[in-house]
Amino acid sequence: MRYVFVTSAVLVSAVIFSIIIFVGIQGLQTFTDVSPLEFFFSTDWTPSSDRFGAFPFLYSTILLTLLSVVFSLPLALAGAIFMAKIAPKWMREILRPATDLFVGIPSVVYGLVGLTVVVPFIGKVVGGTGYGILPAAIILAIMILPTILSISEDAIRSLPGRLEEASLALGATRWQTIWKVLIPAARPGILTAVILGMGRAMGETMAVFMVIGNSPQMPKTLISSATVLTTAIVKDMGNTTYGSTWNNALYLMALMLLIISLLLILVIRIVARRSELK
Amino acid sequence: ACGKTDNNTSNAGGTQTQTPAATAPATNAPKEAPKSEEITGTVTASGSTALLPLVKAAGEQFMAKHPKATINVSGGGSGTGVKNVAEGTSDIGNSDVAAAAEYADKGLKEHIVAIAAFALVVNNDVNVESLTKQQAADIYSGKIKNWKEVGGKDLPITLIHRPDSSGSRKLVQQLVMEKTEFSKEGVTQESSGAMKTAVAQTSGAIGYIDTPYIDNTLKALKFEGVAFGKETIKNGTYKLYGQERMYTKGEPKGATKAFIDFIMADDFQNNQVEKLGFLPANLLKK
Amino acid sequence: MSAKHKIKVNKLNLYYGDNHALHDIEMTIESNMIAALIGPSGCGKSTFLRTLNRMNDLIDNVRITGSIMIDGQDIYSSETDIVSLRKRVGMVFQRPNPFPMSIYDNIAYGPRIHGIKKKANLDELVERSLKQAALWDEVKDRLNKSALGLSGGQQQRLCIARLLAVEPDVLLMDEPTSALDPISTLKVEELTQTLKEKYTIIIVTHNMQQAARISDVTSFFLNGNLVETDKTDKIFTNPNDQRTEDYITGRFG
Amino acid sequence: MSAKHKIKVNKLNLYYGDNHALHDIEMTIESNMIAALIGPSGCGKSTFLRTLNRMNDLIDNVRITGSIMIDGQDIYSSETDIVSLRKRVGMVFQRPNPFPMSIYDNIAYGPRIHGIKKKANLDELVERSLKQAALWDEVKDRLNKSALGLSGGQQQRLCIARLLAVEPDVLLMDEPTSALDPISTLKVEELTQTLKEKYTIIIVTHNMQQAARISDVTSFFLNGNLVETDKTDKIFTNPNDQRTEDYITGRFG
Amino acid sequence: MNSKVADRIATALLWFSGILIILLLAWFLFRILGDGLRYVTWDFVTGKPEEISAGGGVGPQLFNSFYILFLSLVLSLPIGMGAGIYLAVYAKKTGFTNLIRISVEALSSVPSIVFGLFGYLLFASYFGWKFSILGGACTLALLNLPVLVRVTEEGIRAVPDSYWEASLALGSTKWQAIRKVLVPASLPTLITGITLVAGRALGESAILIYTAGLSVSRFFPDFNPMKIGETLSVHLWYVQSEALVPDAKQIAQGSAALLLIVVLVFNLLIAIPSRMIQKRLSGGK
Ligand SMILES: Nc1ncnc2c1ncn2[C@@H]1O[C@H](COP(=O)(O)OP(=O)(O)OP(=O)(O)O)[C@@H](O)[C@H]1O
Ligand SMILES: Nc1ncnc2c1ncn2[C@@H]1O[C@H](COP(=O)(O)OP(=O)(O)OP(=O)(O)O)[C@@H](O)[C@H]1O
Ligand SMILES: [Mg+2]
Ligand SMILES: [Mg+2]
Ligand SMILES: O=P([O-])([O-])[O-]
Repeated sequence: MRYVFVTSAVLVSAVIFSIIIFVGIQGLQTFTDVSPLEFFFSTDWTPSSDRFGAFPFLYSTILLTLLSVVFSLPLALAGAIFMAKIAPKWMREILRPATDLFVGIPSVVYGLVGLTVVVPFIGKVVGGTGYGILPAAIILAIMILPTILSISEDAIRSLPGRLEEASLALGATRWQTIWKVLIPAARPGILTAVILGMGRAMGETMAVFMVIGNSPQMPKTLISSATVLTTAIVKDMGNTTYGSTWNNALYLMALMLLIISLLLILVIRIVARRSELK
Repeated sequence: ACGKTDNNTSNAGGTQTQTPAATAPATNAPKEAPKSEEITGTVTASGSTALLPLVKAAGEQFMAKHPKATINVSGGGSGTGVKNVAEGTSDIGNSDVAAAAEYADKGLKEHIVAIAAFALVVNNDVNVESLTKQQAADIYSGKIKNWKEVGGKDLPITLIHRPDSSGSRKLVQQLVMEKTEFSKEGVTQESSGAMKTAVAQTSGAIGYIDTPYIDNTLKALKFEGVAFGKETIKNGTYKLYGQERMYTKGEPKGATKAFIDFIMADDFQNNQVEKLGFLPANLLKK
Repeated sequence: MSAKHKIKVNKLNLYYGDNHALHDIEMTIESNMIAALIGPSGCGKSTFLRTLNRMNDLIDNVRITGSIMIDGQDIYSSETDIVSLRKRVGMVFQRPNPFPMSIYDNIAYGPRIHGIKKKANLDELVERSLKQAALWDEVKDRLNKSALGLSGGQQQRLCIARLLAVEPDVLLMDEPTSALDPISTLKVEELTQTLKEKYTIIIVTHNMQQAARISDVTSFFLNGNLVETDKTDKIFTNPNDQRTEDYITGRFG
Repeated sequence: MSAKHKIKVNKLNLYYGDNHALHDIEMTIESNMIAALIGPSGCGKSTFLRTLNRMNDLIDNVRITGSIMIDGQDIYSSETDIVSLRKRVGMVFQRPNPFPMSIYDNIAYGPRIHGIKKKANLDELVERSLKQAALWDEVKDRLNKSALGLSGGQQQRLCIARLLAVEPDVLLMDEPTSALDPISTLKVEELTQTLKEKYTIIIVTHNMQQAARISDVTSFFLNGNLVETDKTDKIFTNPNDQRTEDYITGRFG
Repeated sequence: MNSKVADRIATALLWFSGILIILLLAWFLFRILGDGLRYVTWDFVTGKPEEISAGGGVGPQLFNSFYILFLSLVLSLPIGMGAGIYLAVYAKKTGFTNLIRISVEALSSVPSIVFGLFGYLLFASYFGWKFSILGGACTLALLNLPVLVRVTEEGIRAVPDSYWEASLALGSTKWQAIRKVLVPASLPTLITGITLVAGRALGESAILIYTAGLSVSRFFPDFNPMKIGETLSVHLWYVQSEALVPDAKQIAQGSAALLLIVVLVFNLLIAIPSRMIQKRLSGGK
């Protein structure tokens, strides 16, 4: 029986390695035609004229990811504290399944709401088409809110009750206890939540595709049409031939996504290890 | 280069025929006495969204005639169609333009099935009626940014694009832009349908779609002072049209062949194509 | 009259939902004394202790009747400010619970939340509290290291020092040595002896030897009832109640 | 000769990685006896007990030298079938650990995994085991209720019944009453007295009164060494070794 | 008394955040259901899609969603649970298990679009399956694997060691202990994990566009796994972006509402038995 289990485990490992190798080999072939300098630093993406500057996508990806976390974090953290320490039981019993449900909503549904509600709204209020990084960040912020919230809540809730008791017994108010003792103590967990949220925001494709405008340019404002790595891939993967430079460049973008995700995982591991040591 | 080995060629139509016959629940198809030339099998066609209305309609009619055949039609853009057929993931690739040079050695067979006119379209709030080729090129290259520069009211221009995979975009490149490049400003829409919706909804927007899509939610511009129509195309005064192609990998076989034959047949060409807003394939030859 | 007693408990009843955990407790405790609470597991010692600084308020469904006067003031009256009550009546727990911060920050935590910001004042307070808790010499070179790196006994004394830094006048201790080794236990016990000069201490312990060694008065609890309170000598040599005698001589529990 | 002993331990050494936890243990245990293992915390009682049914095999980095013969057969020889060894040498743990299933299924678990499928046989076995464990009357009306709904003492007897259902001949008990209240403890102690007629029982206990009450022979462990083994009466009145005497009279531990 | 004011303000703000989150979620539900629910008729749910005219349904897409979900679970559950059990029970702390653990974490962080590319090349192209239900299910199975491994491992680890020891001490083999005690006791966690995975599978689109395709079989229901198999989520995206049928927007909104209902029902359907099991396991306490 044991061997069945080992085999399963090995299989799981094999999957990730074949993905990395596969996407890696395919992606790195880009460099036979495009210099790394151009790919990573040029802002001109005109593949039909053999110009493959992917910098705008990388830039927009990072901008979008950070922006969604910035939008999401304050509310998610406040919600987590609320649920873990303040909400009465009945309210917790509404919030918990509600956030779980929101994790389960398909991303295209978020995208549709973005497209039919957020984009027109921004178009009306700010002018322009309404497409861009801003609506994408708003939608992503809502998408990752439940992720950050529930992991942070777990982190706060799983703190030993004696920390809270110790603080209250010294005459601290509830808020002082939360702010000065609980949040610092739960920091590794909260950080993990944020990183997972970032990972989700960065990897999201269809919802972003529907609202970001899809122009291969450096976004001048938050409401000018832009492209991130994932949407750049979806936009062109379907129509470029396997083995062409253009196609390889898309694999290289996938490789970049993969590497950033793996780095995020690494950060989580380091955070976890550091908090273990303490 | 693992994808496009020879098993794909055999996939085109022929070998497919047994699978559905073996597993598709026969109860759903009307029970008929098996005819000798009964057509079975699945044909997948993808690509040009400009041609999509025609292929979808043809598919429905074909399936009505052949209850055991399945025609699966989806869009994606002309580039997607050519790629899918070359890599064997579709039986037919639809395209508004000739397949790119890189597909030259892939054994693709071209079938011209219709002529499609397209037009520059604008939002209804744009009070410009006609553009010259130069004006259109300047707008799409980002040189002209406001409608007042071409005789309209003071209204910023919003460019709506199609992605690089689009045949319509290639046609605009060839027929309007020539050597100039598209501006990167503006919004890119996946398909002709989405382009239509976006132009109709965005103030000051300009786009390009095939004429079957045009209705009163947006406005088609004259090109060089000429409005589109069967006659203006035939007599060569309206320049914006493309030859719609269906590609197969090698000679079509089985259901795929039957489907293309169905579209090319006089019956469909003469009675359906124009009804669907396209022009017959042999229009220019006549 | 009543103002003479440091703590005076009147007909105190406590219910956890339907569970009647304390029955009509009556007790008085004087200043500068160590009172020990003993009794078998589950008899309500911790529950009673926690009523004295209203830590039970944190638990849902707790109902309390009766009154507890500390310095002549009813701590369960609606005017009582719980936060300042807890500042006056500090608590040490069974398992040492330092915050995951530096030693210095642990001690400075209380003063800081009560508004002391000046570095010099804090430094002085930290040093004094650690000295009072007999921990200064062991940690003075590592004040900025994490408190979690201390041994169990050191952690417990750190918690006591942290408490002393907010200058309470009553100390509640719930089995403060039960998680400690014998040597650490001894140190904490010695500490209580010096602290009682300034504080009123109430200590829950499972260890009857400990109660006998360190306390002035002892109260014996059984099933949520206070069976008797008396001078510790008396309780351990000649208790009034048969049940106390049975418990002390190990006949049950 | 050696076959006459139920269990014979020869020069047994056990290492947890670098930690030498058992030193040259030599011991013989006869059938139908209760052997008690006593000693201060960390001296290796549990470790020794768990070598007898090879539960230590589950722990990484454990190394064992020497031999243990049960019924004349070396349980650490490569031919030994661990699964059937554990069936013969059953174990009761410090904290009752019923499975999260019905009472019936808990008892039937062992017989089922050993291949008894027939309902009638199982019914009979469940009833007999529960009766042997003096639990039948308390649970006969709720056999299909979850075992987790039982009180701690009932759970512990359930675990004993579960063990009896696989018909072992040696019972290992690791502080089986330390999580129980006095009344449950008494019931389990009584149970051991009836069980010893059929089984060989080895029991680890912290409670010297308990060892004195129930065991026939007692072994005293200290720091991984077996200090002495003798008749229980002898150990508690007149031990050979000074360290045993010191421990029993409470001078350390 | 400063700190008390701060406490009060903070409490108020936190309450406000809690309520804001509920409102946000409620608004979202309201938007989706409010816009879409009126299109969700019986005909819409069971009807076949129309290619050109209005009034098409999403029956085959709904069917495909569940069919692909089912197949992907059939493929990923045994492997995922096997690996999870290995990590929880057998794995000692070695370089090998560490590697597997890292692999699982890495796999769970892979953006779904990357799975899509991989699945396209492997299944659609290299195996020559074209766009097919099976190809979609296989790729989804890869996506699900790490989640299943993790919940299995966590679930089994959460089972007290004492059950494991008790079973072995009764002379069970390891496999018997796993099958009869560990897995049943970790069932609630496993079920939660499966809900999570199912939600992801039902909602996934980027992966399926490349592997399962953008149209459906003309027969309904069609159990042939080699057929092209657009799912409801993909349909929602495709129909609104292709916008060929005149009622594309309504179909998209109706599909969104339907998807939401499916997710809701799925959560409920699974939550109830899982709670019942939980109750049974804990002896009603
Ligand atoms: N939070 C709570 N909710 C409900 N019942 C509780 C709670 N805390 C304690 N109890 C119950 O109140 C009774 C008294 O408990 P308490 O903890 O005061 O006992 P104790 O004397 O301190 O015991 P120990 O010596 O084991 O610490 C017990 O029956 C216990 O089960
Ligand atoms: N799994 C383990 N890994 C490493 N060392 C262990 C392990 N289990 C026990 N030890 C060590 O072996 C020694 C003996 O432990 P053991 O549990 O046998 O003591 P014990 O006599 O049963 O103590 P107690 O009365 O506290 O149960 C101790 O030093 C302990 O730290
Ligand atoms: Mg207590
Ligand atoms: Mg032990
Ligand atoms: O017809 P297209 O979709 O290729 O523009």
